[in-house]
Amino acid sequence: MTAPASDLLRVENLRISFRVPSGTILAVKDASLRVAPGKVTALVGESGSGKSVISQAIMGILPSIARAEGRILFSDPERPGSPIDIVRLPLDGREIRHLRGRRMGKIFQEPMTSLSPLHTIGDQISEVLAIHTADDAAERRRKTEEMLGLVGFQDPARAFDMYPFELSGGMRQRAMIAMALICRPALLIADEPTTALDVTIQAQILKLLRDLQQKLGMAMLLITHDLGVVANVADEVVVIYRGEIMEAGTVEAIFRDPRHPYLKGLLKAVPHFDMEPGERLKPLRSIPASGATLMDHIAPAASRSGKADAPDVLLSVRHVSKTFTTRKGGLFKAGERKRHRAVSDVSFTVRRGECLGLVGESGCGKTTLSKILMRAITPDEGSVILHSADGDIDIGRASGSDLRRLRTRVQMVFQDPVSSLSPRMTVQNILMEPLEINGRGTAKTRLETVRRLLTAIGLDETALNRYPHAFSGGQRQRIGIARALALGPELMICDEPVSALDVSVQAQILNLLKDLQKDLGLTTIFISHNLAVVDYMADRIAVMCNGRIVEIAPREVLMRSPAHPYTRSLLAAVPFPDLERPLDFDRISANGASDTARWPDAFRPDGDGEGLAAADLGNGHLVLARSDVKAAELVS
Amino acid sequence: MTLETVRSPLPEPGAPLGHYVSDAPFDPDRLEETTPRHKKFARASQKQLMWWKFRRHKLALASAWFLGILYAMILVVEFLAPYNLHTRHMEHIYEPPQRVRLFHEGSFVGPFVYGRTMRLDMDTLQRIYTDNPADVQPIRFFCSGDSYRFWGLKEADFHLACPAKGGTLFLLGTDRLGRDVLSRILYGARISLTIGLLGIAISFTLGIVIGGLAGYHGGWFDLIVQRLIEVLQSIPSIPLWMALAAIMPVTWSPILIYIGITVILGLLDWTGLARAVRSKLLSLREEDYVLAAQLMGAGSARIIGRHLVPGFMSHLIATATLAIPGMILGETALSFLGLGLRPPITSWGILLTEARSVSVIAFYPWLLFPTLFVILVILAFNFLGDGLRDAADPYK
Amino acid sequence: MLRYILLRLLSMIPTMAVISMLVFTIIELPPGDYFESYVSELTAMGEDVDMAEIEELRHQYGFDQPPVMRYFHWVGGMLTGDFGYSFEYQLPVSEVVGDRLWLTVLVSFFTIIVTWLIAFPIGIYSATHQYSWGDYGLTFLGLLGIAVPNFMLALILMYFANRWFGVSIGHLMDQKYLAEPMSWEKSRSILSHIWIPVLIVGTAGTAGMIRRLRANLLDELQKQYVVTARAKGLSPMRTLVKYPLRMALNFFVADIGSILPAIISGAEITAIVLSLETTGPMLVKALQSQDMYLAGSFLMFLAFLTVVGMLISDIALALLDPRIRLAGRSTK
Amino acid sequence: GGTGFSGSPMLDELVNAGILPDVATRLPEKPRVIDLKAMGREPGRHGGTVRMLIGSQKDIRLMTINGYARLVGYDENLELQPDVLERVDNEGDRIFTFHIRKGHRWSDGSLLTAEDFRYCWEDVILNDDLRKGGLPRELLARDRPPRFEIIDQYTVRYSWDAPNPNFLPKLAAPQPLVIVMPSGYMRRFHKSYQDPFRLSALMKEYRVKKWADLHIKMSRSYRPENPDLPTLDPWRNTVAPPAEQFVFERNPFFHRVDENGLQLPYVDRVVLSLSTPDIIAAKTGTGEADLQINALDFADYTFLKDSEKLFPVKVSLWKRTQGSRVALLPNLNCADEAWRDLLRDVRMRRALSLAIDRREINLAAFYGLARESADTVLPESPLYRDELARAWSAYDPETANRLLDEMGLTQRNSDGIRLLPDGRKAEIVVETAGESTLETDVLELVTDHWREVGISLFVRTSQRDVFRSRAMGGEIMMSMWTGLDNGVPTADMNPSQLAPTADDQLQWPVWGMYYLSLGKKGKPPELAEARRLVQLLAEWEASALPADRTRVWGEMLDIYTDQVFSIGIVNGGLQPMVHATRLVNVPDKGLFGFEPTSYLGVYKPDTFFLREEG
Ligand SMILES: Nc1ncnc2c1ncn2[C@@H]1O[C@H](COP(=O)(O)OP(=O)(O)OP(=O)(O)O)[C@@H](O)[C@H]1O
Ligand SMILES: Nc1ncnc2c1ncn2[C@@H]1O[C@H](COP(=O)(O)OP(=O)(O)OP(=O)(O)O)[C@@H](O)[C@H]1O
Ligand SMILES: [Mg+2]
Ligand SMILES: [Mg+2]
Ligand code: NI
Repeated sequence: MTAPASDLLRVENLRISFRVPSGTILAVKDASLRVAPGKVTALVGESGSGKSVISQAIMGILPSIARAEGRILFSDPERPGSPIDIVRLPLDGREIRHLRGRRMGKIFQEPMTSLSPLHTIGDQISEVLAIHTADDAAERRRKTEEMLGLVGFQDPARAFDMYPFELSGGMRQRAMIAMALICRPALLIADEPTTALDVTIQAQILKLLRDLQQKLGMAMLLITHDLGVVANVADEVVVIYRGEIMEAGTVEAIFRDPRHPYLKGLLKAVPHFDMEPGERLKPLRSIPASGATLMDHIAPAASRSGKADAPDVLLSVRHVSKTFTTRKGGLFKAGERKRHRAVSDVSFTVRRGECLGLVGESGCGKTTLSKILMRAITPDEGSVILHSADGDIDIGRASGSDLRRLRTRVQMVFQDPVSSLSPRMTVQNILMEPLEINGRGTAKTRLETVRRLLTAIGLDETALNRYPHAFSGGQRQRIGIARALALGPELMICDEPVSALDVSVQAQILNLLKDLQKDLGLTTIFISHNLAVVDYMADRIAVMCNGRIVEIAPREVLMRSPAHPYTRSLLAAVPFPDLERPLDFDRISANGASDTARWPDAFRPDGDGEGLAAADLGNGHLVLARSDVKAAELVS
Repeated sequence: MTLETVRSPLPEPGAPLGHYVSDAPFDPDRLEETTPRHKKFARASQKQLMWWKFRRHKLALASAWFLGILYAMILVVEFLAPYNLHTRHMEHIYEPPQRVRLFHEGSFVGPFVYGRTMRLDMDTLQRIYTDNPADVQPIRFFCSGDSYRFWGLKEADFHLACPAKGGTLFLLGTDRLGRDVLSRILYGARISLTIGLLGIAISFTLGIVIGGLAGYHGGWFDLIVQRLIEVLQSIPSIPLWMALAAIMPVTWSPILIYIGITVILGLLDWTGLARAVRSKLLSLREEDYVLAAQLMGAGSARIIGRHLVPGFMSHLIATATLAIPGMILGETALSFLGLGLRPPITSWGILLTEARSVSVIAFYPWLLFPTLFVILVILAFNFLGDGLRDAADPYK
Repeated sequence: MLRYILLRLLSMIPTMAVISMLVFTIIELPPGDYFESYVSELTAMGEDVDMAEIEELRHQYGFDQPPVMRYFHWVGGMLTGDFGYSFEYQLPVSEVVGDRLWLTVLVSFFTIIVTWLIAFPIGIYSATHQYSWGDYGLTFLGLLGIAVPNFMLALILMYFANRWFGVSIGHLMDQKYLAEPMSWEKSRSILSHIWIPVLIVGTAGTAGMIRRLRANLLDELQKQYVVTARAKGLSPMRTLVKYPLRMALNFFVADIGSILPAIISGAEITAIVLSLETTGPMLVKALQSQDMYLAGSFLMFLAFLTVVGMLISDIALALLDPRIRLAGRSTK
Repeated sequence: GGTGFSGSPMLDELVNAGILPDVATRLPEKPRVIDLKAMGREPGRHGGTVRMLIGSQKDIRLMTINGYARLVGYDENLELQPDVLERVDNEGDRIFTFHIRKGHRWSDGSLLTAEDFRYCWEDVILNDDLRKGGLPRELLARDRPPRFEIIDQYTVRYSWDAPNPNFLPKLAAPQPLVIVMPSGYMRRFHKSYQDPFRLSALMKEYRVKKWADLHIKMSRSYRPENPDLPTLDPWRNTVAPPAEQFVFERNPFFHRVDENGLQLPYVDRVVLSLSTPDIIAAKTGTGEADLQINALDFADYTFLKDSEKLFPVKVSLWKRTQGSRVALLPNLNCADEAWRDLLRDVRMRRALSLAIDRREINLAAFYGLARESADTVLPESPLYRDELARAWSAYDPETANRLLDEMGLTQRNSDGIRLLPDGRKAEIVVETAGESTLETDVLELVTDHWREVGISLFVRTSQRDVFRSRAMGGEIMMSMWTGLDNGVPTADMNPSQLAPTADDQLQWPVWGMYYLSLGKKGKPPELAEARRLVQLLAEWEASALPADRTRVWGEMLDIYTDQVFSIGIVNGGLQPMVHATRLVNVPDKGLFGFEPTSYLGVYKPDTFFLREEG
């Protein structure tokens, strides 16, 4: 291959600072990097290190309080020879607008808030075409649906008319991807493009990106902390730490010859499947406050004393189902409503002090299920019971003091950290709020608690008086976790709690959670796409597909000998941060692993989706299969 | 396979990327350097932060000062006004404003006005005032003039400024009974700047609480509240005023009646705001952070007050500042229908109502001065609102 | 949604019933009745009144009956399309309104259009150019409109329009066209007069709209989805109109309900001062002289429009924001 | 034509088309000739349109009042003259013989004959359905109705046994007693003449329930709402209400001519445009009215005068005829007993009157151009005497204080306000309709004046609609209203305004009601002086000699002013009158009032004419 004449994108000595009431924050310090045409440059680094800010600067969409210095040169292959310095282009002027969307696409880190809630995703995606092409409406729709199909929507025509709030986190992210790709840009800036995607879809998306890259010569600036993804797709890697470039090189150089202590630490902090039981992750830095001291501070010992005689099973879920009807465009087209079964006949139990991992394809109903457990959504049928020493609480029916007990005992970390934080409250108020609501402590002790929580998640006190929007994605996610911990709950439902965290901070947080579990018997339901993380955290793992739990088993059992075809394909799609174990993109089917048609007969539901039951394979290993098939046959 | 370390992470254009490693000192446990200023901000309470932000909006700050001074002034109107509210000057009916001068025939005298002579044009029946340059009337300061009862309690006659002995001082002219317009405006501020706000307070509280509950809870509660709003909105204000004016007890003093009407109007005026709040909350309540708060066990009051209403603050502030002129001038409409305040009470609305004729516009435009004050107050409230909005805006 | 609309339509019946009682009470509240005010008006003009005749009229219209009976009589009449009789005009209520109705609609319509045409661009400008000279200047102008009472503005405009442009004072057209059928000249005359009321009534509303729009827009402009739209290459103006503006319209749509009745009732006081041939002054006069059937029917008509307007506003709200579930309760 | 009469060119077309007869036929054999030169005016020409502004639809009655075509009417000197009638023979105010002009026609061309009088008398006035309240008071002498006789087609006679001095003045009143109707037209609405089927069809058409209502509605001549109703007035209405503009066209059969034989009125058309009362002055000032006096206030004068510079209008000042421009009326029927007793004490009323500084009020509100006076007749009246105007109307706070002290109101509180015997503060609540700033201003001044004598005054505004009933109920303590309606009476005019005779007299509504209802309602006067006034009124009604009447008037005026039943403030208030400079013959000076001048009526607007332009 001959070396290309020039770089597509060159960022030279970029400095970005924010003017905040308390002074200026220097978020990026003299960063330089490049993206070669048709190549992938990965930008990795700690949460809050300035990755997103750099990507915003490249698109010229920094917030108004930010100031960029340096040069960002973009050489459009369409017009060779005249690099454009984006820093110097007028804000929202014609030139930059011409580039945005058409020549440069951006996948935003937080897909929920990045989409307008008032417009269908089809509308928002096809708008890019409307701006940059001369296509008519029908053509735009066709192209959009095609793109939606490519990013893994099973029913693109239906998806076209859905509103963002009707989509699962992963689906929104895919809509975002579709939006960025629809005009086939020369440069794609992908800010954590696959955090909300399960590994199979992630693999599918990565494949799509690679195909485009090969076919159209699209270059990509990939921001991610999933080193597995980096290893699989990147050509060059840039490592950034606190706004400064620490190490840069080809992917080989980085993975085979990491030199900077930061990069070495990062690579060490990655959870992997072959960890010893009880082995801890090694974060870059240790957290000053251990789980025990934190919790003691949060929940006085007295309230935990009843633990001994508490029932063993904490939560039992019985035959829970939930169906959504999506609204279709107009007012009066009642006939066109579509129904979608998000959760169907799910039963399981959670034992006190264990961590139940919940994995499954994007859009399979994990979030919906967790919201049912929290009584944020009322299930159509089924019951959820929280067992505790002072009496059981039927979550569906609780009211009055039961409800209040429930609210203090069960907490949730939301999948989308931005939208779950009140935009007009400072971090201090956000973290203080649960304590205030439940009358914990005095104003002074509350503040102390808040400070400890902040330290525990790796933020310092300057964060106290800032608003959520002024944080990086990972920082926000940690704030969400801190808030959930504030009350010292018995059960914590974590919906993708570490998806936006780089491995080292992730290790920090995971260790914290583990400590809490060990020392205080905190029970968690841990939803994640990152199977390695689940493997590290969970005692048992449940696998969901199309609204059902298809397999549930203790961790080792599930990881070593998965029974269900879906579980198997999931495990097969895990990318490893190891250049020796590349993903086999060709094996990844277009329709994902949840396509029942590809499953063996024993697992396939009959025509009307019925006829399946949980088969017990022993050792607490249950798998959903046809009721007429013997358990033994399933292990094959 | 190892590559040579290069000095820069950025190779020449098109060149292959070497292996760059930063040689800056690295300590993962080192904290971000924090300036004392950062620390101060981190430790401050939210109120303090808002105040600091508010302070940066110079115009808002100025407005706040202006309003503060104005409200302080209405406490001591008796002292500030050169004349009493009812002092008449039969020889000075419809006298145009007197200009304050400093120099008389080229020599400095200090602030003074020229005396005036009046001539009645018998044909047009117009009073024509001419400055009499021989009659220099120096303004006296901290002087004794009309005697008054301070707050109806203490007898006094101390004034900030008074006319020269035997002279006059009509800085904004006089009205049809020869009363000093400036003094009347000052006294009028007392009513105009206080009672109306009472009505706003009532209607805002009701509007936010009822609209908030309806929007947040929805369902039957909303349905019923909406019907109530429909009923209340169906009755235009004019018949309502008329009916109210008719049933107010005869024995109430005019001021009491005025307060009564204001309160009742406040009690009825919340509907528009309630609908706006409700509509906004109907959409805001679907946000995840509301769910998050619910899951923490927050009650309706907290969710509405701490999470939802702040998201609507800008609108509320704008509406409130816009409601103020309505309340100050509301009585002009009442007076128009013959239902308003009556002497001896004076408010800006009354002063404007009295100026309600083409003759005033054509011949006595200084009677329109109260409008100037209304404008100033309204501008001040609006800029104050802007400042508050910005202070509450997390993006600023 | 259809079910919701049906429910709302049904709920109009009790609402209107309650409103009718309220309207009746309000009209009855001031002491005396039409005949009382009629007599006093005549005597004030120095005329003689034949009290026996008055008593007879009283009897004829049931004013000697208890109010409850009269209420049912009135409501019953309205249900059968008989809106009663205007004492003042000595005509059935349905015939009194005449030309005034469409003139009112014309004025209000113009006013609303002008208000929007001015307020929207300015509101958007003020929000996007916060604290620019333009923002300050336009805010100032707008507030001027609010700060000067309408009647004062009316007088001032009337006076100067006459002095400078020779426009005759008040009214919607030159007097000579009053009794004439519509013609080119007449419509020209109407156009040359209508701007005054439109300006006067418009100013107050415009400023309110500008300020509110600005406030709501400022809140939305910083949202992430706006950044997304910009990242697509959408021009600032189109971004603004498609995304934040639609969000910011919430308050505006919530208020649609009151526009409908406002179109008919018009700005009464301005109309009185300007002596416009609209329905507003007629309503006020009817109320003052206690011409109860006329006033009552008028108020009921306004109430009906309010109720319908609220329904329209709610439907529009649901169209505007798909997240809004009107019938639904909040998730708990 | 050969007869020497000429009609307006406006009607020429109709005459030529044969729709209208020529002017000689249209006029009575002996038209009433107005000698303009003798009046000091200028004979004019036909044509043109005069614009006037009205504040309410009801004000089309101004055309009946200003048109002032009456059977008999006052002239400018307030002397009675036959007008529609050719001659009236009056025998001792008992027997009145009316001679109709031969060939006099209604505006529809039908002849005015004795039948029209008979129809009105027998079929309307005596009809029980049509007149529920019985005969009008003015048709009764010692409670007995007259005898009506038709002498011949052109002569009718009304005769009473006792004198009825009310009869002719009432016929000449601005709102005249109706004793003649266009029978030819009205018959179709009368049960006795119309067949029931057609009648009920008409009732349906005009949406009335009873035939009597139909007849009343169609025959209303004072407010000419029925454009079809034949009239004798100079102009007839052509527009049915509701409307924004009323066009009155000349009555082709009007009975007056000028000395040159031109049929009056000169002006072809009078257009009344409806406007908000508030802007009538402004509109007048911009030349939008050709003749305007109603709805103008003295306060507008400067503005109007100023507009003379810009528009071809002329502004002059007339004099109002009210006994007092504004007066304070203590309610002697007040429900509050303590106050009632005080107000009935003449010393109280005198003291209150003496305490008012009328000079200041005159200066403030009238540039000193009005007359400070008690509420009594004006110098223009032959009954005027100086001492009447001066009675208790000087500014004399000492005497006032002395009188109040004498009454025992010697206690005062710390503010210097006197205390009533029952310990309450002496606070008088004055009710006003508050329709003009004049009233509020005057009250504000009076408040200060009265405080000097230890009485505090509070103002309450209420709709004037409720005044009468509230006063009747005794809820009003004192009210502000205008003084005597007719400030320029002659002895021949009824003095009833000085005695408790009506329920709208706010100083004694209950006593007035007693008189009005012939003792059925209300209470008889409880003050000797008030009783004496009623008695004197009866004497006047029974009198046949002018000298007697003058004496009665004099005595009544003495009692009324001496007793201060009404606290007058200033009278002879000025009234701006605006007319286009083109409009000729409008007097520069005049008396303005409803009674007795019938607004412009006695100045004969039919003789005003528009000078040719250019
Ligand atoms: N609007 C803002 N105002 C103030 N500070 C900001 C703002 N946006 C970002 N920052 C700060 O800039 C730094 C870099 O943020 P950035 O979003 O680029 O992090 P990131 O590398 O993308 O992290 P993550 O992986 O967690 O998303 C953070 O410390 C953050 O607090
Ligand atoms: N409010 C809603 N209205 C309609 N459909 C909805 C709604 N919420 C969720 N769904 C649908 O329910 C299904 C499950 O969604 P859910 O959010 O539970 O998925 P998930 O397992 O959390 O996926 P992900 O991993 O992508 O977040 C999706 O197909 C989604 O489209
Ligand atoms: Mg980021
Ligand atoms: Mg999810
Ligand atoms: Ni190597």
